Amino acid sequence: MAASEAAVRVHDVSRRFGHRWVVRNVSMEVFPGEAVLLVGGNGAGKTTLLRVLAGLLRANRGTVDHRGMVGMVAHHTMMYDALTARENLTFYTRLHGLPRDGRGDRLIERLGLAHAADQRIATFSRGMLQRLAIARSLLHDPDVLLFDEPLTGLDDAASRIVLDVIRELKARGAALLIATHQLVELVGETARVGYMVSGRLAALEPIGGRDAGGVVSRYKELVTDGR
Amino acid sequence: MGYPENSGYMVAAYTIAAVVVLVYSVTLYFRVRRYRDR
Amino acid sequence: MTRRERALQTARRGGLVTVIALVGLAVVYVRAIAFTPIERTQGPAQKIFYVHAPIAWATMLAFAVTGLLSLLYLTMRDRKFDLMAAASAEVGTALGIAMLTTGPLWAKPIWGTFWTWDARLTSTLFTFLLFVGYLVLRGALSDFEVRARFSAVLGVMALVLVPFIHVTVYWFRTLHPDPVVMKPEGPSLPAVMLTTLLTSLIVCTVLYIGLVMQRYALAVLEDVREEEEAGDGIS
Amino acid sequence: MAGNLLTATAAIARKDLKVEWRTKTAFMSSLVFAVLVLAVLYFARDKTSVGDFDIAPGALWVTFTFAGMLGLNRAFLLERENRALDGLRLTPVTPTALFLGKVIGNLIFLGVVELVSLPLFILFYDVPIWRQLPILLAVVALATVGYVAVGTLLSAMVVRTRFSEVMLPVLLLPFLVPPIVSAVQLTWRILALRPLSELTGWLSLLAAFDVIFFTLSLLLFEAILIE
Repeated sequence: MAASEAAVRVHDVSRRFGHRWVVRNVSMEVFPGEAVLLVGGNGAGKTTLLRVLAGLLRANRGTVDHRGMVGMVAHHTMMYDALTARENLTFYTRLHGLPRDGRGDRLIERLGLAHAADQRIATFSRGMLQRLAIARSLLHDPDVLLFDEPLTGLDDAASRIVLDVIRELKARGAALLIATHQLVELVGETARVGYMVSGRLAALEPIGGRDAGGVVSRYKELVTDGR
Repeated sequence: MGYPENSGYMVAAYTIAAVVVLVYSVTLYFRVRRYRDR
Repeated sequence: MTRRERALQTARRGGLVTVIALVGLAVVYVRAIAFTPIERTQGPAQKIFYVHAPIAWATMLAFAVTGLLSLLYLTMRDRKFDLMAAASAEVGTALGIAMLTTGPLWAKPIWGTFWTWDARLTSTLFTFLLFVGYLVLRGALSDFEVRARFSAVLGVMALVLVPFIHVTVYWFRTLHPDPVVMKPEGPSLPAVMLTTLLTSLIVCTVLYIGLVMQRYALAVLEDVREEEEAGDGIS
Repeated sequence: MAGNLLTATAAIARKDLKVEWRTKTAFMSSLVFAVLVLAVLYFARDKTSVGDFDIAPGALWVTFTFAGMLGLNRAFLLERENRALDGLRLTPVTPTALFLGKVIGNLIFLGVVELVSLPLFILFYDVPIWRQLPILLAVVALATVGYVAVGTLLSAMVVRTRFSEVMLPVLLLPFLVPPIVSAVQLTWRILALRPLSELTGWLSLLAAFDVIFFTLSLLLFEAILIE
């Protein structure tokens, strides 16, 4: 792991909506080939922090800089129901200014969606949409990947495919930041865990061999310290 | 006198203008006062 | 001095300016009614001009200020300009109501119909509706940053539109033969009438300034309360 | 860079039209609206006192304006579905390309609605149109460009409020005065076979409005996208 060269560096970032500070003074780094879990209750600021990192939201204070391209998989698919899976990916390929070298089709294949490539995504299940969203986020070979609840609403088969992709991305040296409640499946893939408590990064530390239960109890500890 | 007898319009216009201006000024004053007591 | 105290001070000063303007308005009323001669051909209704024209001027001034402040906000991103722009828009709309009521009351006796599509009356009506839209847009946006940016965009667009509306309405108007005999301005005003008009213009401008100071102060006070209710900030 | 702008603009316009072609909801509602307005205006008058000639220009432009307004919101409602706008903002697509893509999409959409309702207009109001068709189409194009540019900018804002359907007309109508009044004046003179010299005044106003407000809307569009 190239210790010095972080893929994404966040320095003292804060963000507010109206007068309410939703993310407060967060500083962190994610290194290439590493997966960092971001855990925290609803409203702890996980999604907002991810959107600031993705560049969708401006940081009101502090700075975000990332080396290379960013890809994001969020709760919403960011695609068009009336278009087919292939058409959606072709559209994004064009927007990225990428050559139409069949990368979309390869990703559709890789994520097990070949059978539905030419169906409108309005007909897709939650799991299929999630996998297509991952395909969309990988079109431009990003160095940094942000996942917001990637496994929610997925059946076992779909979860396995997504986990395979996460493993593959790590192996290829991408930096992954995953906000999730599904600890059991993802803990095995994680190097470090970030604990978000009411907008602050209470702790960012190596997982230290903890299992899902261990992470949850650590989180509870931090919440009680915080109060 | 020779000029048309239409002072009624003048009275109406002057009163309406005064009412609008006064009503707005007074409501504005009370809207601000609500923040003064604390 | 906290933001709240400064706002309360502005409000007090604005209140004083408003009172001075209201006294001035009373003076104008007395002067116009009792000490300005009745125009021979148009009768007493002509005196509505001393109130309608200055209020129309103040209304348009208010909207122009909103447009300029919107431009300033977009370039400087300072919330002060946004709150001032909103204050000026509301004052302009309030004065606009007086403008749009006294206008037809003046048009009826002088031109024969409550509403003639005279270029000035029509363009002031559309400008008024434009800024009612501005206030409606502000009302529909809860996040104050989005509200500031969107209303600034609309403010700038409105500023550029007003001259277009005036030209359009003016060309539209003069192409149709004017059905009414008398032109509103009539002969150039004799001195005594002119001074009444000028004093009224000054009074209405001062009134606008007093009202906008108070409304701006109110906007700041509301913002401060909203901030307090939102809880703790950042370290 | 310019290449990317063109491909992105084209991709966005194509996608808008493809989605619209698939769903046709906005298109059909605009078209039905146009037919209704034309019919109502035609029958809602005493033929003896109000000749075809006097009402035709007004009827044509009321139809185009309101049918157009129905279609304008759909462009950005499309991006709100599944938060597709986030997806666009994650790509290197600039606000300019997004604005131009949306404007072109809207222009083509409205152009088709106008072209389909024009024969109906001719059917209802037997006005001598054939010889003057080129100049009339030019005026239609000029006026439509004007209000579509402003309408696209305003609808980008309005779709983020709670009641966008009502809000757009409220904000847009004052902006319609210059282009639509000019268009009606020009249409009236064209149908009356008046010499070109009588058209130049209104044509210059219409052209000035288009240039100024197209540029202004383009420049201000970015301020709307920032989150």
